[in-house]
Amino acid sequence: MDGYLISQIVNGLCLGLIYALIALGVAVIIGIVGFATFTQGEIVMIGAYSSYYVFLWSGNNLIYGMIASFMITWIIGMILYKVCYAKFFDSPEYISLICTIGFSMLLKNLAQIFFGAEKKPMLNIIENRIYHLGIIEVSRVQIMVLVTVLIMVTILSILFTGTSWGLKLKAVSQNREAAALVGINVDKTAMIGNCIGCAIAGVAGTLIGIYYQSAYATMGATLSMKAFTSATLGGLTSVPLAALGGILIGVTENIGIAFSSASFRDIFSFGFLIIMLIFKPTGFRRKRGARA
Amino acid sequence: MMDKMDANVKKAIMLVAVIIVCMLPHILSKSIMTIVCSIMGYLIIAGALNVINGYSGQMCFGIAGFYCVGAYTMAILMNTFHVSFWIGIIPSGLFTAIIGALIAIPTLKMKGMFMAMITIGFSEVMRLIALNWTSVTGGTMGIKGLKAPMFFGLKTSGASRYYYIYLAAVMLFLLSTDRVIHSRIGRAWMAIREDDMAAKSLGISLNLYKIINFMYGAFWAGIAGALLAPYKTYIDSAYFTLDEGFNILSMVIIGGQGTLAGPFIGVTVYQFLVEGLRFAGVWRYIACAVLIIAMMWLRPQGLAGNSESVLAGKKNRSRSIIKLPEVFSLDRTFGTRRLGKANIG
Amino acid sequence: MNELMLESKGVSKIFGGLTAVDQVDMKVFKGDIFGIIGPNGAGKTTFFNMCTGFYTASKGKLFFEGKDITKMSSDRIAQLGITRTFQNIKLFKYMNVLENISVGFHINTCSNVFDAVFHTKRYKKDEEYVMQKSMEILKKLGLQDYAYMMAGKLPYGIQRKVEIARALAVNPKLILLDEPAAGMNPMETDSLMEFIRLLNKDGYTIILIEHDMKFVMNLCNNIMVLNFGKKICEGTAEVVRNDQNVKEAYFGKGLTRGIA
Amino acid sequence: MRKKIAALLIMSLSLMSLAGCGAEDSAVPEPESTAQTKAADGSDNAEKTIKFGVIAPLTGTHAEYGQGFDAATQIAVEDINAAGGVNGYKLELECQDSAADAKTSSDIFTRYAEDDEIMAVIGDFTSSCCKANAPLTEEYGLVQISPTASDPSYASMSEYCFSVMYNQSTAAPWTAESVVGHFLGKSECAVMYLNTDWGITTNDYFLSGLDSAGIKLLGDESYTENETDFSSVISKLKATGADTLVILDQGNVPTIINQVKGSGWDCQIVSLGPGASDQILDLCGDNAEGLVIPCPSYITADNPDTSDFYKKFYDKNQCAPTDHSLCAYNAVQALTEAIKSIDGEVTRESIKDALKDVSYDGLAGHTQFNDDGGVSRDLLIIQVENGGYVVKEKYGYR
Repeated sequence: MDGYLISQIVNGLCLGLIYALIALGVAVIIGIVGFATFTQGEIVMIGAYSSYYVFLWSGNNLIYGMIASFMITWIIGMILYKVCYAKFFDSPEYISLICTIGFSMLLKNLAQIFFGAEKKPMLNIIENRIYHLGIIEVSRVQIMVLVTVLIMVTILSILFTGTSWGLKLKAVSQNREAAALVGINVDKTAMIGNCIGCAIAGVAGTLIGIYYQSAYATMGATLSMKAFTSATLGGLTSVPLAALGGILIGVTENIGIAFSSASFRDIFSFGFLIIMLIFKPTGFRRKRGARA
Repeated sequence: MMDKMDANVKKAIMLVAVIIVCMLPHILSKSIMTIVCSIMGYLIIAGALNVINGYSGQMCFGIAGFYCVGAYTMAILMNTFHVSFWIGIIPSGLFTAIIGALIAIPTLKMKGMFMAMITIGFSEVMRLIALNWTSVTGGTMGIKGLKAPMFFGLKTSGASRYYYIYLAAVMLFLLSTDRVIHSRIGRAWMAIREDDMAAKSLGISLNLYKIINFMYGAFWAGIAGALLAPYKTYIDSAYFTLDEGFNILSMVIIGGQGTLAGPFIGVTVYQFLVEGLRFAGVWRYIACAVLIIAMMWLRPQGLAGNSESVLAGKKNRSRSIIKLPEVFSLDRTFGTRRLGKANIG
Repeated sequence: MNELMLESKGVSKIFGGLTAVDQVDMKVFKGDIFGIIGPNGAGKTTFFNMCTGFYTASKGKLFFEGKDITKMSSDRIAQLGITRTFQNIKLFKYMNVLENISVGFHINTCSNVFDAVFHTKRYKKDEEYVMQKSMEILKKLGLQDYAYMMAGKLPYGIQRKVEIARALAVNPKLILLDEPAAGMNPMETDSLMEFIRLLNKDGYTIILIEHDMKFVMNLCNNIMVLNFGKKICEGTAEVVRNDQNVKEAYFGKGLTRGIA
Repeated sequence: MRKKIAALLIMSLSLMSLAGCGAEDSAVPEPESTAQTKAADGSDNAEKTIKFGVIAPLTGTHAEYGQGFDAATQIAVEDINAAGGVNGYKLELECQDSAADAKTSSDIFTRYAEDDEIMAVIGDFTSSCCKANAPLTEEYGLVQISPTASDPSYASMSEYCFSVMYNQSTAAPWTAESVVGHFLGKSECAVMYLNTDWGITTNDYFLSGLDSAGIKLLGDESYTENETDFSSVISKLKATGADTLVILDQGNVPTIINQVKGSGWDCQIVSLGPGASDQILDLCGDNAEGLVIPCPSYITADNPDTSDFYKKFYDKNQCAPTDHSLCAYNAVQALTEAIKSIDGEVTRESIKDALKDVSYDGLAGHTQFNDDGGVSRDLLIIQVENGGYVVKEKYGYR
């Protein structure tokens, strides 16, 4: 294997990590709330914008930016839950899906009105340094994204499997009635689950803003579709598998591009999805998700 | 006697409606006719989606892909092979139906979001093929110079003339779909939507009927695309984005899935709202978004939808294998009545 | 006895590590009312699901009138002439009773999309047939009054009947009834029993799962008892009633010993 | 009950949107109110107006440029009306949102065409929208003058189609020969271009220019419009060993520059298409250093030619204008010049005929339409030095 292909695979990994970052939130939301969301891209955008304004105010303080985007997207998550999910647990799933499409339209257009349609620069938030590992070159932001994904996957996995609170979340995701019967506040738990998913997307937004050095209202649109693809590959509800799906899609895309053209990017990712789903109709997961 | 009167009144109303519909281009200004024509176009495609999502309860999110295939087939037939519009329209639909069958096959075992995702993927792949296969589809240059057909020497170009072609197509669509859903096929689709296990136990082949359903929907989606191409005289892959697919889906759901009138009402309301709110500038999409959410809150079954439908609410839970004892929920629903009324034989 | 209808040979179903049905042999003859009983979780419904193609047997073979149906899908099996009802009534809740029954005629009609679009002769013949036969069935079951009512809104007992009516529309040779009397009061159960006898007289072979011992004992001419997936007894009501294994399965060892 | 609630909600919704619109109406079009006050002052010709229709993507992915169009055309009309109008006419604008959707765009065009008051249409932003409208221009005999559609096949589609953006059929080969060859003195380069009609034709012209200048092409790569991650394309081109990268794109240029620099590829970047606007400097910061942009004019706060426009635009839109807005301004100027030269009655037809003979120096450079309806322009060579634009070579450089 020559250096070129390796560098393309590294590119794919980095892009895949970005997809994974968003896909994590998608998987958490589908896993706990049980509904799919098409708003994730816009949440990412809100996260990026909120940290952009905090960076302006705080002079590029990364921690403040992260906290701000975390909190703001948490609040958006609460609103999202009330608007798109709370009422529709007894309805077919496409109803809440359409609601999230409406909500994403709302957020996108509101952002365009209030933040302006132009791109906002997010330059020099962290020093751009490039590390050389053999023939591989990685930038500092890429390492940050990698570390964030790893930390998130670990924390979420521990949260869902190791803590009693995670058990609650799991119970709610599997059977709301039964969870309610054993005294879990289903509504609140599901809302917190949704908020976690959204807040992850918010933090992802900050990182993506730094990674691509800009924030704009339509930044989430294509990314979120890819993130959704990744989560689907991972079986929709599994956090680590969603991350794996994201990375695989990123690598597939970039290897494909290495041998053809970047114009075919989406053909590779969606083609990969279609082929994978033909062989594994429920993604990488063995069992079907609660509502999938 | 009364019934006869009613029937006569109904006939009169129908007659007036028919006359109005036929005279529409002479009543309305041309600029409103462009909206009417786009409504007609959306009506067929939304109806086609409704056949797939509404009648057999599948989750197809990639209707724009079929739209794309139909439009490009027509455009290529007209442009490269110089086939007349009238001859080309059915093959365009049929070709799209074949593509529909191809995409239906891998989705047979899928449900819910997986199916939604695979159709979304398919839709994007179709668009990207149109965008990148330059030698056939013209790539980013699109296909231009398409001519609206002549109808026995009458020009049909322009909204107020092309309207009649759309009108005929919509009428044919409604007639044929009405007939199909009131036949054995339509009943099988609805049975699959309501309860696929029960449908299977009655000998309905899910695979076959899902494929037929997809093909039927794709056929009309293809026809809608084929009609669009000569109307716009120029087509481009940018017409068939995912957002377009979501718009069509929203129209169907706002109108009410699983009813013939639903897409009609949904499309009309949505289009007039988008156009009518034009004065609101950038705020109009916000109004649209609020409308979509409000619709889901107030009438999840859609404006024309039946509130007593599997599509309305109270999700059909019997599909999951693990479940609460049915007795409980049935007790809740029928408890009081059961004691009073039940007597067998 | 006359000809063999449904036969299972060493049928097993294994879910992961759990053997839900273990080596069950069964023979159902034409004209039988065959009962399957057993405690909760004995694998009765799983066995039913295999007979109707909803599950595929892990081991063993199933034959219907000599044809191997082990690997067939449920719709193919239905086309051969086996149909069923479900433990938790699976009516098309938002269709009316008549529509429910017309769906049942699916395999007895043959018009396709083109027939429907162009209203061909075949379509008209089919529709006429469906209408006429549906009415016949409704009349037979005394459901005429409910014909245009939404199926999901009917009383429980009536829903059961509609489900059976729908199964009859398939014109099957063999009907599998999964707990038809569940959740019914004694009066309803009695009339259901009468009704099943009537069906049997009309020439339908019937297999049913039931918990209600009295119901099964009075109705069935042959009974199979399952426990933990295994067949522990088979025979007439008399045989089953006196079988030691059955008593143990239902009441536990200590209790039977005490009684004995 | 529910129906009532629904009805109420929909009513209140439309009311809300009405209110929203009312607020906007009072906020934005001040020119009309000033025009009206002038009319009250008693000037005779004040009632005579000429109305232009603007089609712009005010929402969606291209909203940034669409809103720029809206603001720039308004500024142009304000300026012209403040200077007393044209031939005694006041100008008026109507702006509609196409969301960069070709179907909507052509519907709006039809609406404008049906409206007898509209004398010419300015727009749309994307070439595909403009091309969708091209057959309609012929049908209705209404001029469509696009500020930005520089795809050469567009302007030639109909004699009613014009484009203010300079034609790439001359600009792209010139960039290859004069900028890459002479100015930078390179003998090899790599190209990345946008996979749209604009990008592909520009690339074709550019490659032919490279060919005739004897410059070696090391690789050319395309990508789709909604691309966000260019790392794979960059790696691909980087692997060719090129030290010069030519980017044929408009809106994505800042992102690409950032990613090129982020990947550690130290190369000379030439970008044809985006124009020299503050946006690139804002979005790229230090990464833009050394960037070469061939363009007909540049638009920053301290360029004396455009600073006035810059300021007005900034007041209106709270962001720096791009080249596209400048072109939109220029489109109004071109129409004005055309109307100036009309002796008799101003009709759609006479505007079309007059546009063919327009020749003037506008904000976006010298404007004279060729036979097709496109514009060929001399370009400046502008380079970024110390965070600002420096004009390296004047017009006419070979």
